[in-house]
Amino acid sequence: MNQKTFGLGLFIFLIIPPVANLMESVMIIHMHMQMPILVITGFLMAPFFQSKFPRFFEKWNQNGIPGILLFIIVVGYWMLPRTMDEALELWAVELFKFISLPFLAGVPLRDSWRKLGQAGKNAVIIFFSIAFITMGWLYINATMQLCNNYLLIEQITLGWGFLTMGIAFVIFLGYRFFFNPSAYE
Amino acid sequence: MHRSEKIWLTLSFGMIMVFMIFAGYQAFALEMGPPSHGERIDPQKVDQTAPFDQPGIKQIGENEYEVVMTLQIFSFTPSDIEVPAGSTVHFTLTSKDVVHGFQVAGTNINAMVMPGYVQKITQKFDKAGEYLVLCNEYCGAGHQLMGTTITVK
Amino acid sequence: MIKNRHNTFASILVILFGIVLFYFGTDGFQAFTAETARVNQLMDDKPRFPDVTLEDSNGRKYSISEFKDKYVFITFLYTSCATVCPQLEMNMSKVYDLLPSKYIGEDIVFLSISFDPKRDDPETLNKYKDAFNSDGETWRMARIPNQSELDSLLKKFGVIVIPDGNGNFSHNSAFYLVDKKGRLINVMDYQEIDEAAKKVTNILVNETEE
Amino acid sequence: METVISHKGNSSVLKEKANKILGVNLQDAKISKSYLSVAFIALLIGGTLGLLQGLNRAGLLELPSWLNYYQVLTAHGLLLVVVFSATFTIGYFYAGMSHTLGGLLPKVRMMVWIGFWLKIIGVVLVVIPVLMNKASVMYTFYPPMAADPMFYFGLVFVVLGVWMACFGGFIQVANWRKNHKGQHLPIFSFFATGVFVLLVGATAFVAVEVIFMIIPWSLGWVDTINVMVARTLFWAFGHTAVNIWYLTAVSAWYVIVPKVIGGKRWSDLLTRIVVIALVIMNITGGFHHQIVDPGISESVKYMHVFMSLAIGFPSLMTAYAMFAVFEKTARKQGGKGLIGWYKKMPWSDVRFLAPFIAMLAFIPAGAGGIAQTTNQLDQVVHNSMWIVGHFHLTLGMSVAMTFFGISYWLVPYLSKRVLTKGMNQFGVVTTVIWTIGMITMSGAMHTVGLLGSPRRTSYSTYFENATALSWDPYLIFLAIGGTLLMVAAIMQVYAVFNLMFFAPKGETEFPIAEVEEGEAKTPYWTERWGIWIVLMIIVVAMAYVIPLTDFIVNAPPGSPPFKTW
Repeated sequence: MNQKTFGLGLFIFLIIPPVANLMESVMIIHMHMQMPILVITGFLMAPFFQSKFPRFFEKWNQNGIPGILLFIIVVGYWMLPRTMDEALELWAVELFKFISLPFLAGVPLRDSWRKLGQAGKNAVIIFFSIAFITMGWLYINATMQLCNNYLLIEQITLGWGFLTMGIAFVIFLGYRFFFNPSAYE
Repeated sequence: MHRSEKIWLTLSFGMIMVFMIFAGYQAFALEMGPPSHGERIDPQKVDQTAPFDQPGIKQIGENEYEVVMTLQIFSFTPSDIEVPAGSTVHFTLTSKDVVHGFQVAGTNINAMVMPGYVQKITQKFDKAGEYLVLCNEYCGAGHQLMGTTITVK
Repeated sequence: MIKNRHNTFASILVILFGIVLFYFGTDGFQAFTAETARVNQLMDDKPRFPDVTLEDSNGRKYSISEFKDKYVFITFLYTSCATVCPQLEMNMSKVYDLLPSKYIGEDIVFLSISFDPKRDDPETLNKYKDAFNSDGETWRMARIPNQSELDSLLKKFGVIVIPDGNGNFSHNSAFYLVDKKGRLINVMDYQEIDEAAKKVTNILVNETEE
Repeated sequence: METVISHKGNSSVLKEKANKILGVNLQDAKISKSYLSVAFIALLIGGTLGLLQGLNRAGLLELPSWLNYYQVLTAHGLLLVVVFSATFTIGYFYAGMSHTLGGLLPKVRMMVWIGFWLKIIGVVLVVIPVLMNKASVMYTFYPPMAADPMFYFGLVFVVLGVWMACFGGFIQVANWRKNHKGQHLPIFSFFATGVFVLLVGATAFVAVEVIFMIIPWSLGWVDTINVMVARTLFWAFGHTAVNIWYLTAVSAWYVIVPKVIGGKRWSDLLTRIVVIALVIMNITGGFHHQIVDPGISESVKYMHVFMSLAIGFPSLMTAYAMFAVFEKTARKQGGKGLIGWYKKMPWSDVRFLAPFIAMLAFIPAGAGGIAQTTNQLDQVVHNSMWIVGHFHLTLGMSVAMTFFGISYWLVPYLSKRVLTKGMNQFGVVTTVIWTIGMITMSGAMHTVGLLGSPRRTSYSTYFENATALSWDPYLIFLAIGGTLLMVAAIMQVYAVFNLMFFAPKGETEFPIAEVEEGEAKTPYWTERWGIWIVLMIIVVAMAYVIPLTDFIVNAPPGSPPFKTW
């Protein structure tokens, strides 16, 4: 099984309504499992597009910056509390979620990641560490219910999820900082 | 990768997915999910908290009973329950001290009863007979004596 | 050089896309949560209070026309709630006290509506109202016994109530103001007591001066 | 600084040479021998206690009040699940690291010795209160049952000891990689790294539970404890621990067994992927022990069913790999057909026979495991004797028998002795007795569990209840199986110490299989442990943040300590 078909299979599996509904019924699973897996499906399907339209990626995403910007924007958009709610209520937003995360975030991420230098990669990880820790802090301390479709406790859970992910990123950055891979490779 | 290996991996993956689908279908469509009640209670004030201030069996409908039960070392309150055959029994359980288990041999009743949590489980008793109720989580020196019966007439 | 230009162009395009996306996604950088969007939407729509039967703490049954020619200041609650509802009602009583007393009962009526009709029977509501010094006349507490009627009201007013399975509900809270014609004209933050009182007073003053 | 490094470099070169000539570094061998000795002494004591239980459970023996069933059970569990497995694992992997990485660094040697003594102190501290009947809380020690604080301090020392060994391993591996830039870690040490990473990850949970929750509470500094948080933290550790012992056994299946049968290893890349997958996905599997717990929503439980079943995938891959290796090796030696390989296997060689039966046992054991992970099936067997049968099949067969098989070459290798024909014969007999004993006992346990007999309960007829009395015929087999196991355990321990001190002198090989010739080079990304560890943390965080936040934010009033025995 090659990764392109695997990505496509996973993508189809995720949009099956019972699967989608189950994953969306818990806030943290919606944001921290369904959405990242959607990005991963795009990531896996990317070689298909890269080989189909090599000129396009070469021309418009030569240094990787447009691609990574698109990734950040799309992922950032789905981190808004409102978009989560609307994905549940409006089918058009739900559809946009299933299209944008794999194809506008996953595909450009794969194309850009290799083109970015070490500094660029670190900058992206630092950006998401900060964003996740801030979001975590926000969700844990918000006494107001930010999403109408989820309980307050789920919001706090999501906050801790963000915080732990942010910490994992920081650990990774620390590992990169303290352990120079070139000493081993 | 060898072809036979691909087949094997696909089969393995398929088998796991079939398990997932069955488990999910049973849990969500047939509502056969495991006991997961979420209510909390002060474990030191069980006797003063409704409904556990009055443990016992109560008829709540035709062929439907509610059993409010506390578990403590090394007994069940109430014990020696009797219900007519064909009745559905809703158990509402909590522990007054350590962790206990609630199991009825020969049925699918099997639930952890934790201090601080109210556990609920429902079972329909079709066949007459004497069912053995026992604690299946080690709870102390008299754990092996923590048992009672449900008599279905 | 040319390739670089493509890159820059693509980056700008992507950023523009981002701006457009966020602009439409948040109603022009106004509403980052669905709750804000909902409130904005309600104030634009001004939905009418549907024709439902209320049953208050005295067991009286009536529809919204009971309050004809009066403003109605509404909150939604359930009495078994241990977290937000007591706070909400406490704040409501503060608004009640802050309004000039001459309007109370004449031009405006306070109404707390329970969305847990199974447990909140008139007797329970009667007990609950005493805790907030509600008199049962100018500030009434009522339930809507018919579930489908209740749902239609909640839907119209955008009140989202999710049962958590253990006898509690998760719900959004706000002050709602319905005008003399039974239309929702304002949704206010229930934590800003002074602001809400000022707003309501202004409306009442303008109305009576006309 | 410069001189120190060059000095080290020289000494390691010297050591490598010495290794080639002498076969084993004597100082390192002493470490492994000490660990293995402790492991097999624990097996002997733990096994004896197990026999006592089997006899009691069958209604044949009434235990005296000064050594009651629950005391015996607590000690049996701790000695076998924690002491035997952990010390064997560390001794085995340190022997292999010393062999494949060119001898241990002096610093590492010191760390692992400190770890050894910390562990011994810990075990003594744990055993004393158990013997005094002050800690009959089982190895799961669920609060609010509270043991004597000494018991918990002992556990802390055990964990510290394990950490010393793990970090020693990391230092050793990092040092090797610095001196061998761009090379892949030898596969044996790759397994060791995975096991040590998991050991640190798993024990971190139990350390938090014991240090921050239970000790302050058992000392009376705080009045109450959050029982569900403690329970959840325990299982994050408990289940991972048994999977670590399983991964240790798997390492022998992948690396050692092919060499013993005269074959080559399975694909290096896929082997490493199996290790990585098991490291990343393992800790989250522990949650299925809480399927019938209150306070956790059904959708969260369902998500965890998935996370637990996911571990089945690398295990199924392992099953394929093993039989592929057998078939390939046999074909080279002239075996024909899909199952013709069985004619070519060295059945009379205990170094093959024991791990092979262990692998076979893992087929029903793994299937049972998949069943128990699934919501509704678990509800049928949860906390019944079925579970005890299951982990005697996994730990008692798959893991323990692999360890036994290892001991027949590892112990002579370490003590510069040889495995004689007679001793090999003895080992085969031991293996057969152990197998029959385990099948008898575990089979009876599975059956009687399905009928409703609970685990962790001394002999009881529940006031002459007919259902309970109907279990008795099956429980007799516990006594029969237990007796056979006791015989095999005594034979096994005798074999280990005989090989360590009395067998004829000579050289024994450390059997590490080579990769297939012409196999594609393994890509370097398999060596990026930093990424795997971060992924592991993310997966663990994802899995545990939901229930833990709920248990803590919506916590009921806590429970005071109870002593109910």
